[in-house]
Amino acid sequence: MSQSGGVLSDALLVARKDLLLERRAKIGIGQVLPFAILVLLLFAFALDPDRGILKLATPGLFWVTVLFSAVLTLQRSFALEAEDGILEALRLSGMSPAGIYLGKVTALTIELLLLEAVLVLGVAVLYDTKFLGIPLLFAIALLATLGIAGAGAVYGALAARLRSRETLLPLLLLPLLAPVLIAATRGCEVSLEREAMSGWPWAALLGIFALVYLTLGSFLFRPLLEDA
Amino acid sequence: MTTTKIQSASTVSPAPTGTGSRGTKVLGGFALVFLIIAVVYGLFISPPDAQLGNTIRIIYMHVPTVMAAYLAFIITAVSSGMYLWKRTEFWDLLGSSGAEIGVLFFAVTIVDGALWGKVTWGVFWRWEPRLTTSAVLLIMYIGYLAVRAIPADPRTRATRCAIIGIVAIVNVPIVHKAVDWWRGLHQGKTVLGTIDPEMGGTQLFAMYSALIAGLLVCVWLLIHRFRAGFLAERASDLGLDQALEERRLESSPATGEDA
Amino acid sequence: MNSSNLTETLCIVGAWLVTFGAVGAYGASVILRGRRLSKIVPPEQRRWM
Amino acid sequence: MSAIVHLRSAVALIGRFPALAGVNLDVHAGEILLLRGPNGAGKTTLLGVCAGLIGLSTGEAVVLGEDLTRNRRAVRRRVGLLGHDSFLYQDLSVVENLDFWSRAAAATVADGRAALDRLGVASRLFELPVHSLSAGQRRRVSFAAMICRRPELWLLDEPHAGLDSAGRDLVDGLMSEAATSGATVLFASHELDRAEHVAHRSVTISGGVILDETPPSTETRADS
Repeated sequence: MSQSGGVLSDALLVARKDLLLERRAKIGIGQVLPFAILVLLLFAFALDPDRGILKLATPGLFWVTVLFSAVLTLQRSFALEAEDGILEALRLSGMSPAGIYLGKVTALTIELLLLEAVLVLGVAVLYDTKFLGIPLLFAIALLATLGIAGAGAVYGALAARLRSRETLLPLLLLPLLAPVLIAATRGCEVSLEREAMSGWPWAALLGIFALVYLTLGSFLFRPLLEDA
Repeated sequence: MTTTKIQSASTVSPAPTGTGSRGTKVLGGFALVFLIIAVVYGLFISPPDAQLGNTIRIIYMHVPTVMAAYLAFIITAVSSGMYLWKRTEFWDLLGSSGAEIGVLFFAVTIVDGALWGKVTWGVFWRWEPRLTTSAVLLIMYIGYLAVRAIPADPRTRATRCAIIGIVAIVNVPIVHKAVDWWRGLHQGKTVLGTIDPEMGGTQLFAMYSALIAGLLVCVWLLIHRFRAGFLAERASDLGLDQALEERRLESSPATGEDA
Repeated sequence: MNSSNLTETLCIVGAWLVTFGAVGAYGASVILRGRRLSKIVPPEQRRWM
Repeated sequence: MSAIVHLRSAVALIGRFPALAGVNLDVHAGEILLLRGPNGAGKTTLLGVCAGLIGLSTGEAVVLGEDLTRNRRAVRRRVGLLGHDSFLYQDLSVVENLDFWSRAAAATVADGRAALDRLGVASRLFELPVHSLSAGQRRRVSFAAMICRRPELWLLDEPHAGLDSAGRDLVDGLMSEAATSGATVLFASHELDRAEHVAHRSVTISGGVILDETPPSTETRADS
């Protein structure tokens, strides 16, 4: 019998499985996405669009919406792993914990990026936003999403088996992601040409966050899977 | 050699009736001395600051509490790492004690900061980077305590907490940097949270004695909290031997199970 | 002028009171908890690691 | 020859509850051992300990030559556990589950398909999501996901539960076949008539301890 295929192939396997699950169950498209669009609409009600506040606040509102949607996506993604003894089965499978972690992160990143793509269209239509600096916008979205998924997978897995996971996950995760929110929002303001300053330092900062969280998560997922 | 041995044995032999010990009493005594010095110099003897005026007297409380909080959080982080490596109750208890005391001091820091803001800016809260940083970090550690409070198998609970302890401390510099740059990279340095090098002699004396007092109190609290936590664990272990006995007894009448 | 002085004094005294009060109350609660638990736990297990 | 499962004074806590309160047990290579006992006796915990999922708080545990008190992970890839839970993703289809779990266990997709065949899962069910299967069909799929790993030690918790009589016969056949081909089987069951027929030996667990460990020389049933 061959030994385990290594971290990368385990990650690939888990990521493909997660995307397949999303294709079968369609929770992201059917529930999280409508929720995210609803939040955008509610922001528009709350902040009177006539006075231009909405326009000024668009990047922040966008990323807050992404964060809320990410919490829902994470909850769903790890609730699946906590049901039917799946966590035990994953431990028994002999897959490397870092591989499982990176696989979950990959799938989450792809799902969230797709959600963001739709949301960007929503923002463009609903808030009448003009997009400039597309490469920067794309880099920021990718790196911020990696950071959100990287930190989120750690806490999502940690909260999955707790009875109070619905309240605990946002409490743990959102303060952790405050810097990502700040950097992504400021970076987007730049790419929407609201600011004269170049936005690439913000993208670099987001890259550092993502790297830190992904490294931590790869190491912490073993004790997390074993004992938490 | 032998006399010290006997002495230490005699001090240990009666079981403690609380979390205090000779060590904590000495430590507490030192803390008290520095606290008194801090009160006398900080509130009465030292003059108002040239720039800050009398509000420097709030800084005398603000800086020691934030330092104590950081000390406690660093202890939590180190203990969390050590727990994941050694898996001993010691590191788990030390880590959770640190988080609780850190939250206490951090909450006090924020209140002091808001009071300073009321005098200086006329409002309790301004969206000032350091205040916001502190609030976010405080909530992060409140999350730690929330997880800690969930009843669970001791090993499970300890692992969860250790993971949060590590992730949280790594996030402390990240949050600091991000918030510093939040309002653009050219935000002036805030006075709050730094010791002005141009302080006068009695001001420095008040500041340093308050700082030492704060750190001593923090360590003193940590020892007591650790011991209280240790006692709580023993108290919940109490039933364990009995439970083992009862568990074994379950089998004796039920040898002839049929179904 | 007078009211701003009053605010300043109140805030300074408040800061010291909050600090000492919160830390003191917490310390007292920990010590009391320790004493209460000490009565439950058998003496041979009341060793500090 | 050394035992495949070797437990001495094994105590395992679930939370603070001693689910195992000092278990002594030896299971030998090629043996089919029936674990009997009332609900809550510790059968499931014992199987979890042998699978390397649940740690001991005190005592010795050596499974497949691995000391579980030192390293619980090494043994996992070599055992197959059939638990109360299905170990299947409810929203994925039967083949999608088998493909995933066989590859996760470093087996091939073909191993998974072969296992489905072996368990008599009809190919018309292959594309159905697991949640739409009946309990018995799901049990067969779980069983297939277990045997596609080619485990050296089978740990089965109520393998007959939820199956029709054809399914039960199939399970009995699989266990016997596994034992003759060198694997070892430890299973818990309430269906004593059927189970004692297939088992080489049985022990009773109650209150977290093994009551009547009979020497391995005596074949089949010891008492009752």
